[in-house]
Amino acid sequence: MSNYSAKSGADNIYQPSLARIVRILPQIKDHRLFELRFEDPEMRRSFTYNPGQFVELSVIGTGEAPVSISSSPTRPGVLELCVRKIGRVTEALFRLPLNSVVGLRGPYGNGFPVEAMERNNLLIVAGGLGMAPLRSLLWYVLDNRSKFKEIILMFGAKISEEMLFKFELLSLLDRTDMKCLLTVDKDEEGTWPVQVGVVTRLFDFVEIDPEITYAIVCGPPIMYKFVLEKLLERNLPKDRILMSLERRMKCGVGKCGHCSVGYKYTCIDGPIFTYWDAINLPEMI
Amino acid sequence: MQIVKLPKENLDKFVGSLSKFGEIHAPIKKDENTYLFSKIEDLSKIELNYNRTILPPKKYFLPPTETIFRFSPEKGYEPPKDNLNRKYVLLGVHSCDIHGLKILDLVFSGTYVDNYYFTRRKNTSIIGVSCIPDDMCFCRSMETDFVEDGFDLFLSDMDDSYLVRIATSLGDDMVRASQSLFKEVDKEDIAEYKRKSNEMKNYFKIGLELYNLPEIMDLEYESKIWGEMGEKCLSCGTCSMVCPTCYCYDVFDELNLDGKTGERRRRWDSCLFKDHALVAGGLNFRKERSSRVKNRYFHKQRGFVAQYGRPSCVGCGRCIQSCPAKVDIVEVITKIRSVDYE
Amino acid sequence: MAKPKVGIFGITGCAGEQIVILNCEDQLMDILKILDIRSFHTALSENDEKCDLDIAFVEGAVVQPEEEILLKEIRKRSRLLIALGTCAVWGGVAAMKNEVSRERLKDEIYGPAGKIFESIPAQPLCSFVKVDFSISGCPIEKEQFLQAVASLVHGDIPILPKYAVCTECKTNENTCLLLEKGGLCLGPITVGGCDARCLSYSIPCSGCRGPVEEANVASEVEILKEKGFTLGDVHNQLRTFAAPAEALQTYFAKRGRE
Amino acid sequence: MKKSVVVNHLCRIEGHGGINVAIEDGKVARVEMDIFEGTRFLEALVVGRSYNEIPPILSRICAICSAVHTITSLMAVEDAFDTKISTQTELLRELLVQGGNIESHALHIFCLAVPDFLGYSGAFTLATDHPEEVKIGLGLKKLGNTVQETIGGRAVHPVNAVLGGFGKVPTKETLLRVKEELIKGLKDALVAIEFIASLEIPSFSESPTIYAALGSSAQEYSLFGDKVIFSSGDSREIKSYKELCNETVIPHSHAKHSYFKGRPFMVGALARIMLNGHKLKFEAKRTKEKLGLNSPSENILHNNTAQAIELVYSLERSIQIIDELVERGIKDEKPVKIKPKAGQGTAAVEAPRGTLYHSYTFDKEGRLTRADVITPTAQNLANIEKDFRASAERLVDEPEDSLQAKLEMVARAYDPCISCSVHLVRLTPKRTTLPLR
Ligand SMILES: Cc1cc2nc3c(=O)[nH]c(=O)nc-3n(C[C@H](O)[C@H](O)[C@H](O)COP(=O)(O)OP(=O)(O)OC[C@H]3O[C@@H](n4cnc5c(N)ncnc54)[C@H](O)[C@@H]3O)c2cc1C
Ligand code: SF4
Ligand code: SF4
Ligand code: SF4
Repeated sequence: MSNYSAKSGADNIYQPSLARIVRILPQIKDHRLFELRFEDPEMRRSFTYNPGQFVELSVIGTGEAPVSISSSPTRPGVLELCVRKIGRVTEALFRLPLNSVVGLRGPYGNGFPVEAMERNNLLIVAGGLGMAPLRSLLWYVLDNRSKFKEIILMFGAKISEEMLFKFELLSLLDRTDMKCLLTVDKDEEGTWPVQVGVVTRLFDFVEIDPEITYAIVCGPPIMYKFVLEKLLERNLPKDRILMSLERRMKCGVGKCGHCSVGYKYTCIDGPIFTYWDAINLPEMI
Repeated sequence: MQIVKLPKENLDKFVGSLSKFGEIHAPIKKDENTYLFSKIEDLSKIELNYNRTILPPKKYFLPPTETIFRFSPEKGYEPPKDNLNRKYVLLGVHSCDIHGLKILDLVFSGTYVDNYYFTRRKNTSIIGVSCIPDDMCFCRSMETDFVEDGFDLFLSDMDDSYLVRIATSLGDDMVRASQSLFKEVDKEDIAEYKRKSNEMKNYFKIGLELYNLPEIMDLEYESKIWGEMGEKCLSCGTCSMVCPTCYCYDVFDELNLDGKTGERRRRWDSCLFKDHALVAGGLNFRKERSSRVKNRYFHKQRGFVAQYGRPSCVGCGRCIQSCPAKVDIVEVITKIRSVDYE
Repeated sequence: MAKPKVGIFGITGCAGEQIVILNCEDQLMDILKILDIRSFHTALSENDEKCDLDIAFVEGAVVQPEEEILLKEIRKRSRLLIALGTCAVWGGVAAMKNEVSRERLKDEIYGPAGKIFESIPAQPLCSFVKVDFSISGCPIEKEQFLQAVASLVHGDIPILPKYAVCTECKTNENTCLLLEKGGLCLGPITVGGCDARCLSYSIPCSGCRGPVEEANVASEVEILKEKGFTLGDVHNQLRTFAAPAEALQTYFAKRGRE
Repeated sequence: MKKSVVVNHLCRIEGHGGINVAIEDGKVARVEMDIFEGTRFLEALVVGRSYNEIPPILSRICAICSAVHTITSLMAVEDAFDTKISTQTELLRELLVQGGNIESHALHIFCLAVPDFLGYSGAFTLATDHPEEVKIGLGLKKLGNTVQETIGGRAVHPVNAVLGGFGKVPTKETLLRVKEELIKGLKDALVAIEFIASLEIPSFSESPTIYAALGSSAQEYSLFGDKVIFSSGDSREIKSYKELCNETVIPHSHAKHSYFKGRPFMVGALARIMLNGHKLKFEAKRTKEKLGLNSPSENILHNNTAQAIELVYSLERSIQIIDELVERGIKDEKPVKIKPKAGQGTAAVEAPRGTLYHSYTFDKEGRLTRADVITPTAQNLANIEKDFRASAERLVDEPEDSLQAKLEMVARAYDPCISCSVHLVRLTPKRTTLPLR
């Protein structure tokens, strides 16, 4: 049909660009932070993203997987991905030596509504690998500190050895322009300097003004249940609770159907959804 | 819209003339009751009086499996250069299937345009043909028994001739290239066309009511029907393969024997498959077969409506005909709508 | 990267998988370039029986106590153990009547001479050892084997389709033998990957690749009964290639209780 | 002085077998051929099954000759029910069997036996020094598979050959394409024959032998026949196969052996060439002359030579069959309907390794009450031991490893297919570990 215009090869939405792994920082067990740099200088300049967006990462020969961007767009030049080794693609990624080349496409997803969030208090609640997308947001808001009111981070890990970005986050404890609450479920050796207990206990230490607060939640499915309870208790409007959700994804661009939930696609309508969206989408959480 | 008349005795000549516009594909008879779209080498094989083809025309635009990239560690990912640009003429497409393509167009366009799909779409001209519904068609209730656009020409069967609607400039070129084969439409033709058109509704044996359906589906989210269908469904994927509007696909990398280079391929997938919503670490968002059957119907009759303003079912009856377990979309929806069914 | 050390072993079966490997005539030389084949008794005289292996491909079912020991030895020396073929993955044809005593069968075929050897009901490899990956089929499909080899060499566990034969049958646009011709077709519950081979010859699927994950056996049986097949015939067909499979065992157990 | 040769696992044959020869004081004290193949009881397991289920299950006896198992099984069922099949089906079936013969012989000659004659450990190592020959060998093997795939729908365990005919009859175009390949293959084969002709065939294994094969009054060499003929001049009906292969359990050999009139006999390519070779024509005939098998041979190592001749024959015959099919006009026939009844059916076909018998008894619903499958390897076993003994006696003075290599050559020359020997089983009771395969 002549009335359709097709995109040229360069606009191929599935085309990964090559990027080099320039640094590998082991985090906790089975988690590593990969620092990537596009091979094409033009891509390096033009690749911009919002906190909360993700990329499709290809390990050549193995396959593709969606991964959140963990670095902040306020710190251009590097792209950091924090990956957990859990299946084929991630295992293959962990086998790659430094300086290997991988494929990247994106950024995809809606990302956090950072503009709408300006002039508000932010309550960031993370559990486990949920910190990966939230780290991007965290550094974004800290680098744009003046645009936001109070900033609270709550992050929980099972034990100290399992806390992602531990040293980076511990260094935030000294900051006076934010409240950083880090907790571990268990501290058998008694060496953990701050809070002990599940994340939800951290709510005891904070005041929340529901009128001007955005809560941002990301963590394992079980965490949502309890954190949401707390947030609703504090009267937070359902459409100001933001969550980053995970689904199976193949294309990342709303075609392959895998991440569809009800009438939304996690990849293009999400992965950031409000709690209100979630209640209206069966099976969402 | 311009409408001309093609006497049936001129059909073969006309179709023959279309090869200038691309490789001709049309329905042929495969077996007693089965048809498929196939490349036509012998015009006499074309079967324009058919109920439905096993696979819908989507196979031409989103093939069951295709290579989207070739890769190597050195060069990265390169799209294959071959035959996306071949020209096709797809003859004999039913109204419902044209609607099916229009639905796929919605999905494959948007912010991200799938150029594999749209390049093929651009290179294929569509010639529709009218049909008589059989006992599994319910296109009327899905509002797809008539089609306004999405084709170049549309042939309406008038027994001795076809009335040919010309919808695009390309369609016009096709007609003009064999002008002498066509005649003007006269008064009698108009009367006959109206008569046939009025008769149409009498042919439908089944149908479903769309009014308020999304809300009813929401209300019946927990209906026991899903469990019942889950017991019957085999997760064989047949319904998704044959559906003109199902578009889920899987992507996988296939390596060559050097263990380095290979191809990234995609292939039709189905939300009825167990691992459709499985994520790494073993969490499955639709573990039960019942939740997967439910998902299929919800996505078509509820989710798609919210997203694009119409259901993604065109009433072609393919899934009804080919589901081995007789999971029947009309029956399911009818039960859901029924006041007595609880 | 060093070539992976590989062993290709046969337990009891028809040697079909090994023949399929040898039937990769066009690829054999390439396979040798990427695999260090240390053991392949059907094709090589010099076999290393002791070395550690990266990958062991094992064909055939276990039907004798000694084979269990042999299998465990292979497992011990191999990093990955891949079950090749329906016998290895599901038990195969030899397992179709595991409920019948082996003593009786021995007697029927060998008479008194049979007394001297032991025989156990045919079992798939996974009844005895951990199996890292399975490639089913009676025999396996060449393409799947080659795909798997390429993935393994790359360091990945292979991925093969898990969907049913129907899926491929439909994408190939075959006339449905079950619905249109009333054939006893196990396509809806048999795992695909053969590109619906039999169906493209108008032969109903006999289930030679074993059941799909979560096979809905009960529904399939209902469908076939409605088509006029006797329960006995349907059950026989179900038992032919993969009787020990969990989905079938569960079905038969439930049926037995009814 | 004691010497013994124990080959735990005989390599480069299908299935699992071993040799056990003991030499004491310069005399051969013991000769055994062990079979370790686990037994699958397929004949017993199919009892009670409906007639149409039998062929696909029993083709699983053996992968390498699955085509001929399938065809023989179909013929036996059809024999029981007096089903008449069309000439087209007969021709297509024969083509399938010829394809199997091409594949099997090419595999055996180039991958399994030739390495022996030249002292290589297998085709993989042979390929480094003789890449051309191996390439031709693999090409021919592939061609055999192409024929089997085209007709049978699959190279191993064909799916398309069914009772009464074929699921889908191949089109003329497909057959003509295969014919092109066959013509090319024949050319290649004739080149490879030069290579085979250059091999020196040792004579240590010569020993008086009775040969058996299917025969008929037809003027053409064939893998089919209506009776069994022997080099002793005897002949028997196929139906009385039991009496030809009266299997005896012999204590020392740990397996059932076949004897005819109390003497072991040999089946296979060599037997066929010896008995029917005079009927060969064209290139096959010339090949026979070239390879020196015109006069009677009692050397089993000539079986490889005979296979080479048959390879040429099967290629030529396949081309002929395709011509005949095309000439007759290919009809899109549906399989003939089967009407089951009570009775017995028996069929025999020449498999690559020799005569294969399937015999079934059915009740009136067409359910199987008894199945009997006699494979060529089962028939050859007694003869293998006979040849071992003869060879070992000549080779008593050889060092153990060369003795072992030579005995292995004898065993391999038979191309024994142990996985298909449903009647062969290792009967050593106490072994706890099996030799590796
Ligand atoms: C929006 C989004 C952001 C994510 N961010 C991160 C992150 O920052 N760090 C991280 O470690 N993980 C992240 N994940 C999860 C990550 O995508 C999966 O762990 C990964 O796909 C596993 O791939 P695999 O091949 O190693 O696992 P396998 O289990 O072998 O997966 C096989 C294939 O299934 C699909 N698949 C499996 N699991 C998932 C899944 N959870 N989500 C989507 N597709 C899946 C993929 O296509 C994958 O290639 C994210 C997922 C989503 C959807
Ligand atoms: S066709 Fe029927 S049985 Fe198969 S997946 Fe669809 S609903 Fe289930
Ligand atoms: S859901 Fe069924 S009836 Fe509707 S378009 Fe798809 S195949 Fe046709
Ligand atoms: S013929 Fe068999 S495999 Fe094919 S669609 Fe029908 S039921 Fe499925």
